Formats: sequence, C-alpha cells, structure tokens
Amino acid sequence: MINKVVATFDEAVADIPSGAMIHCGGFASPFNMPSYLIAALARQGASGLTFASTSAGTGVEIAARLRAQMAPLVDWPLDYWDLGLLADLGRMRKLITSFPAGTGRETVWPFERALERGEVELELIGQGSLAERIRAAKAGIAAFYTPVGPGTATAEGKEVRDFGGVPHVMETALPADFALVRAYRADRLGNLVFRGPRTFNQTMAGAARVTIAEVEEVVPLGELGPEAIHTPGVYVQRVVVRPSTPIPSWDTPC
Amino acid sequence: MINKVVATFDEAVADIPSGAMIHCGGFASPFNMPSYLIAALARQGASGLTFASTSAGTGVEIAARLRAQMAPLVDWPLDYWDLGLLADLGRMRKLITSFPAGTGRETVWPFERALERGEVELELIGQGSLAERIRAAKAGIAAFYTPVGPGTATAEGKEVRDFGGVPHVMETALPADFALVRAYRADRLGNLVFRGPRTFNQTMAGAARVTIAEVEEVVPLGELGPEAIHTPGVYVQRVVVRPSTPIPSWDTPC
Amino acid sequence: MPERLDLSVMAMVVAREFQDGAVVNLGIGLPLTCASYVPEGREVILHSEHGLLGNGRLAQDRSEVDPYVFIVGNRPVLAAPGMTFLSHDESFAIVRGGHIDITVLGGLQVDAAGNLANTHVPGKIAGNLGGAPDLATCAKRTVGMMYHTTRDGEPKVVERCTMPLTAVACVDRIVTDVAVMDIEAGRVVLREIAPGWSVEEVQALTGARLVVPLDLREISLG
Amino acid sequence: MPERLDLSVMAMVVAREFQDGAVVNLGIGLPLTCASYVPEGREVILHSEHGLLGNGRLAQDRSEVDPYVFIVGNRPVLAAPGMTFLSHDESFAIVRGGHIDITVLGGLQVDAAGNLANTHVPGKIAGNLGGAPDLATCAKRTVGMMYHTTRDGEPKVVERCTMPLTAVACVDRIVTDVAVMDIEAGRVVLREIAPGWSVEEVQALTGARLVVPLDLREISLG
Repeated sequence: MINKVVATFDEAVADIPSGAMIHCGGFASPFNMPSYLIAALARQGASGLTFASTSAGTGVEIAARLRAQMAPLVDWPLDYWDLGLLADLGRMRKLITSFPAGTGRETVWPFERALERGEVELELIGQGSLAERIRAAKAGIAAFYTPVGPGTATAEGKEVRDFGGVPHVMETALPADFALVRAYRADRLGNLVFRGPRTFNQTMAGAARVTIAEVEEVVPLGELGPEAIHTPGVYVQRVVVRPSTPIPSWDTPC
Repeated sequence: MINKVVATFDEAVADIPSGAMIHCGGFASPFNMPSYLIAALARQGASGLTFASTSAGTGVEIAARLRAQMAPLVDWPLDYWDLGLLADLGRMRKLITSFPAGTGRETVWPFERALERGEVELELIGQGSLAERIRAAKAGIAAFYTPVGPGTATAEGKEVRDFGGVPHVMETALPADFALVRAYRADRLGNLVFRGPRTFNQTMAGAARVTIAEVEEVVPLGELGPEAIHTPGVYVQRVVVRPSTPIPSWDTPC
Repeated sequence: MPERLDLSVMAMVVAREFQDGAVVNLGIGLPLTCASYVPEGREVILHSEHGLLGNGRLAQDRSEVDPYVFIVGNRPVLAAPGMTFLSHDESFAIVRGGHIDITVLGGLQVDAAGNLANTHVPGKIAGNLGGAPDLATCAKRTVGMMYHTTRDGEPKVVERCTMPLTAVACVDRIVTDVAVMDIEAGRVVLREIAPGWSVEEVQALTGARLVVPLDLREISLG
Repeated sequence: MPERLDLSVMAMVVAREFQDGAVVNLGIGLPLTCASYVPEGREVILHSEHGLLGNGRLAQDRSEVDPYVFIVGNRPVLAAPGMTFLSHDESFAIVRGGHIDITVLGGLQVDAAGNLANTHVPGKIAGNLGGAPDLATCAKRTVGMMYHTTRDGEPKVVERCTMPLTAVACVDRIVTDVAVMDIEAGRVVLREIAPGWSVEEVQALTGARLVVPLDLREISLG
C-alpha cells in the first residue's frame, strides 16, 4: 500500500545532504511558505546548499517587524520561517531567484548581508523564466526559447536566437534534488490541493527527485476528488502535516 | 461588463475563414468532443482548413457502428461529430495529429480516404510533442527541446541537439487562429471547469487567437470557485451552451 | 515650478485606458494604486504574478482578510466572483503568451528606445527583477508609471538608460506626475502635460529630447 | 511446436514486475490486459495519456459506467479513490519528465538495439503514433508485449527493424507468448522460456540472435 505520509519534519528532511540543490516554494504571503520544512532543514544542519526560490526571504528579524506592521489586518503566524533563516545561519552557497533584496534601503535581508560578505552566489533571473525553467525540469524539456531577456544581463552567456524576427533567449531546465512545497490538503498517495495562489509550490512539485509537501491535513483517500486535485501524487514523494498548535521556535524538533 | 457567452453555435464560428488554422480538442470518449462546434463549422462551409487534433476522427458512419458496439455499456450520443465529418466533406487541407487512422484494417476513417485521394496533407507527430507544441503557443515559448523523436521520422528536417549526452529534437510552438474545445461548465468571464480527463481541450484553450468553448451550462459568476477553475477566462474568448435536448443531425442550424 | 500631480491623479490617468474586459497587471509600488481608479462601469481582470486572477480591492480591516488571498507585497485583498488561483508557471504562461492587455510598471529609468530599468535599488548590493522582465516584454501594452524625477531631482526619462535593463524596447507610454509621454520609433513624444506646466519646464526635468506634437493636451480626467 | 502462452499468462508475466506504488502506463491492445493481473497486495497507479491517473478496472455493465471516465480506446473504467484528471500537456509532462515507472507497449517489431516499431499498420496509408514515442523514450522502463510472430509467422523480434521506428533504443524487456527477453548492450538476452519450448524452437521464430545465459529459466508465475 502506498503511503507517502512521513511522521515528522525532521524525518522528512533527514536525508538532504550538504551541497544539495533545493527548490523552495511560497511567495507574497506568510501562509504559503513551507516554514516547518525550512526550520527542519535548519535544525538538520546541511550546508553549502543551492536554492531556487522566488525570493531570498526576510529572515527572522524582519518577519517580526512585518508581524507588527500587519497586526491591524492579520495575525502574521509565529511559526513563519523562510530562506532568510538559512541565509542567516550560513547554510546557503547559491541562490537562484528573482527577488534577492528587501524593497527599500532600510530593509536589508539576511541574503543581502551574506552576499556582501561574499559568502553566497546570486543568479538573478525573472520570475517567468525561473518558473518555466522549473516547469521544464518537471516536464522533461531540456531547454526552451523565451522572448524575455535579450539585451539584458539575464541573457549574458546564453544563446540568443531569432524566431519570427524576435530575439529569444535559450533557457535550460532547472531540476533539483529536493523540492520543499506547501499545500493545503493531501492524501496518502501524495495528491495535493492548494488554497490561494499556488505560487512556486505547485510549479516545483515534481521538478525535483524528491518532492516534500508540508500540508495542513491529510484526508482519507478519495476525499479530494478527481477534478479538485491540483498536483497529482506521482509528483510527490513525501507528505508531512503541520502541527495543529504553532511551534514558535525554529529549533524545536518536530 | 464582460460577457463571453454567444447565443448560437452558428454565431460562435461565423468568422472562421477558409484556410484557417484550428485546434480541435477531445479524445478517447464521445463525451469530450466539441461536436456542436464541429457541426456548426461544417454548416458554415469554410474550407482549406488546417487542424491540429489528437485524432483524425471516426466520421459519421463509423460513429454509428461504435454506437451499436457500445450500446450494452453506454448510450453513445446521437449528437456526436468529430473531425471525420469535415474530412468527409472535403474541408480539410492538412491535419497535424498522432492518430490519423482507424485501428485495424477494416476500420477506415474518412481522413484515410481523403489522404489516399491526395486531398489532404498529414503531419504525423506523437501526442506528447503535439501537446507541448500547443502548450508552448499558449505560454509564449517559441521552441523547445524534447528527448522524444531522435532517430525517427518525426525528427526529419528538425534540429537535433545534445543535452547531457542525450539527443533532443527542437520542436516549435504550434499556435492557431481558432481553438474549438469542450468543457463542462463556464461562467460569463469564460472561466472553465472540465469533467473527466481534460485531453487537448484544456491544453488548447488559450493557444489560439480565439478560443471557443462548448459547454453543458453557464453558471452564475462565483459559482465555479477560485480553486476549482481549471482554465481561467483570460484564455477563452467565446462560450456557447450545448442544447439540452440532443439535435441528432449536424446540418440543423443551432 | 507648478504643482505636480497627486498619485491618485496619476493613477486615474493610467487607469483611463483600462478598457472593459482588459486583463491588467499592476506592479508593486505606484502602479498598485491604479486598481482603485478603474473607470466606472468597466470590468477589469487583475493579474498577480504569484497565481491570482480577478481579485477584488485591498482588504481594509481584519474582518475582510482571508489569509489565503494576498497579492504581491503581502497585501491581503478581497475575493471576487470569478477569481482564479494559479501556479507560478501558469501565471507566467499567461504573461509570456500575450494574454495580458496592459501592464503598469514602476520605473527607475525609461529611455527613448522604450528600454526599462527598474531593477537596481541604489545603495543595494542586488536588485530585484520580479516578474517585470516578462510583463514588460510580453504584455500587449506596457505603461511606465513613475515620478518624473528622482528624490535628488535627476531625470528618470532619459535618452539612454544607464542602469541595468529589465527589458528592452518594451515601454509604450510613460505616465509621471508631470506628463504623459509615448515612446514612438525611438523618440519620446509628449502627449499630455500637467495643468500649469510649460513644455520647457517639463523638458528641463527630462533627460531625453521631447517631441512636441501639435495636438499636445493638458492632462484632464474629464 | 509446443503450446504458446495465453494472453492472460503473458499479462501475468508482465505484471509480475509492477512494484507496489508503481506508476504504470499500458498501451492499447495486448498491454491493457495487464491491468487485471496486478499482483495481490500491490497498489499500482495507472496512467492514461488523455489525462487520467489512478482509475480502477474496466466497467462491466451499464450500472458501472460514468460517461466521463474513459480510457483510451473508448473504454469506460471505474473511478477509484485518489484518481486525478489532467490535461494532455500535463499528462505528457508526467511522461516526458520521467514520472512513469513502467510502460507496456505493443510492438510490430523490436530489434536488438531496443528500437521499437509499433506505428505502421500493414495495408494502411498512415500509421498511428499516439503517445508511444514519449512513453517508450521517457518511461523509466519500457516493456514490449507482443506475440512472438506475425499472423503470417514472420518474426517480430529482429536484428534490425525494417518498419518505421516509434522510438530508438528504448525497449528494456520483451514479453511474448513464447519467451521473456531483455535488451542488453545491443543484444537480445533470452531470460525465460515458455514451458515445453526449447531454445532452438524459440530461436527459429526469432529474427535476432538470442544470447542464452546460464540462468535461463522456464516461465513460471510462482
């Protein structure tokens, strides 16, 4: 019997080695970030990691500031962690992203500081090409031509070719060893349903050798329904359920 | 106010000119074919058409035979028409497909006869590359490299290039002027929900300049739900509702 | 100098051209304001890069917030009937595939060739691209919305961008707090001018030579 | 000649290697039969090209038919818990992306290089590719399932295919009504042989030279 549900976050990320290439989903909301997987990876200690992610992440301090700012509207979760945590801990070797920096001069993200210290490498790429490169990895496409990028730094070192009189950049697939994604519900086959904008969470699920999904709950098989499933279980290797009561510190085993 | 719902099938296809390039969805079931759109196009009279479709279609006679064969299990709809009808009527100039022929020597489809008479051109391509070429058109990708095809007739005249020691064929986007697709439900924005395997119906919606969706019903805005919508309305230009009582002849205006 | 336009007026000037049924993407910063000024009686589909189509206005208080419905910039918005959620790849299939009618983007520099630079934050080690390269390149129409000059008074409309480019030859129109300009055949054409401003005053704040057509008009929202 | 294996036995021989949790695509024709012979206690996810994952068995009568749940070949099947519907492009993203563990495909010819020809129907002006090129090329494992010879007695396992190729160097194993053969380094290795058959008798029906290893076994389902 297939059962992709793993008991703990620590178990789910236990075999991620130092030097791994990792996709990390989530964007634009604290409620779609695979925070517990990120925290577990921080506890686990792997280093020299390369990440692909929309954004470099705010880190713990700035998240606390955002929590205060957002308080009139929404309770920013106490169990929110993003890649900023791993940048702060010095676990990143390289980041492939579209948003490496906080907006505004006064908001300096942990990744920016690591970049200034020369500890990490940045590969800057627009969100569309990043998304398509990851989708290409999932879909077995080695490379593709996009009209986005010619004449900009993104095209440097890449083939540029005309199609219909329009220059296109050749971008290559960006696979990963592991993908950390967050969904709403799952079943034991690894079928996923998302809530809200699906961001890179849906894009990355299936683009890595091992996709690990952090979910609110696992429901009995059949409950999600064939029309409602957003990501089929064939793309997902492990599922792990978020604690029902938030654990507010990233270094607490769970 | 946006309202993409068109009153009749005849109106929905009225502006398709002779010589147009058309995507036509549906496959493997009589219940997912955009039959009324095909019938309306047959009535409208446009000729010299190029189609991209999974299959060349059985045509009216063989559909009647299938109806008899399937009778113990399912009532094959009396209002089923596929591209075989247009091949029979001599409206096709070219077909880009993975299934040009009936299986078995005794099942000869209208397209096969048209091909024997030298009236039509065939571009044979596997379903995966056909689907990806159409998705590329929808997604603004000019061309892509797939590992499928090298060493076979599909690769003839196409660039073959190595990625990671594996030969890949460069396939180009396949856009269309019109796409004829079938869905289950729609709203006035053109948002679509499918029922059952979505075949090329979902793939083609958005890959043409004008996508026309044939649906069972149009529901009030908001009823489909943001998580349930399979194809967003930005991909769809026209929606037309199937008659509640089947019209069993293709040449009846509706 | 005469008075510059308010952000709300700038947003109205941009939003004037949102047709009924238009699919519109608004960048972070000034452009987001345009959502509140869609002309009466027109229905516009908003697109947000992370996988949201057709949302409603910004949430005003806690009672309106659904924690799952955010737009870029951590801003909760209202659900709207017909709204759709998407993946990032599908969201950019929509952008790259030419399904966005208008994108409004902030700019650090726009030049006479329609090149857009909006990546680099001065004083920062790295700039953000976000979804701007795809939006600017592939939307049917790209409007740059920005203040006419930097805080230090430097022109942002220039002959040739000096900052890293986001996308080339992509901007169709520039709306600032002083003027409306169209990029046409490698030239900056002054279309509309803020009330009280002279062509000379606008030119003095502009790094590119302005072409002044006979039908130059005063900005009006009537 | 000794008796050839039944289709059901062939299907059991193929299905033996479906591991628990395997994602399996079965081609039209003989391979579809394998769905009925998944070994007891193993859960297999069936994939069908037009956008279906995880369906149940074929419907037996009208009461079981849902007109929206068909597999390729117009055959209604039962829904199963966890089943998922997909688009054609997503369905082939799964195939091309290497997410299919085993595909079982019919063959007109398979050769010693593992090339597969299953397109051309003799006497027809055009052959069907279907999804076979993608499946044969990209599944982790490709099994050719076919009768050992044509109706006219011609060998289908050959040194070099003469018919149009569906995909090159893709077949890992061939299961026929006479033998189980593996393609290894450009050679056809005879792994198992039907009860009562001698190597010489199998070789006589085979167009490629068979390599006979020391551990050649009789086909057994135990």
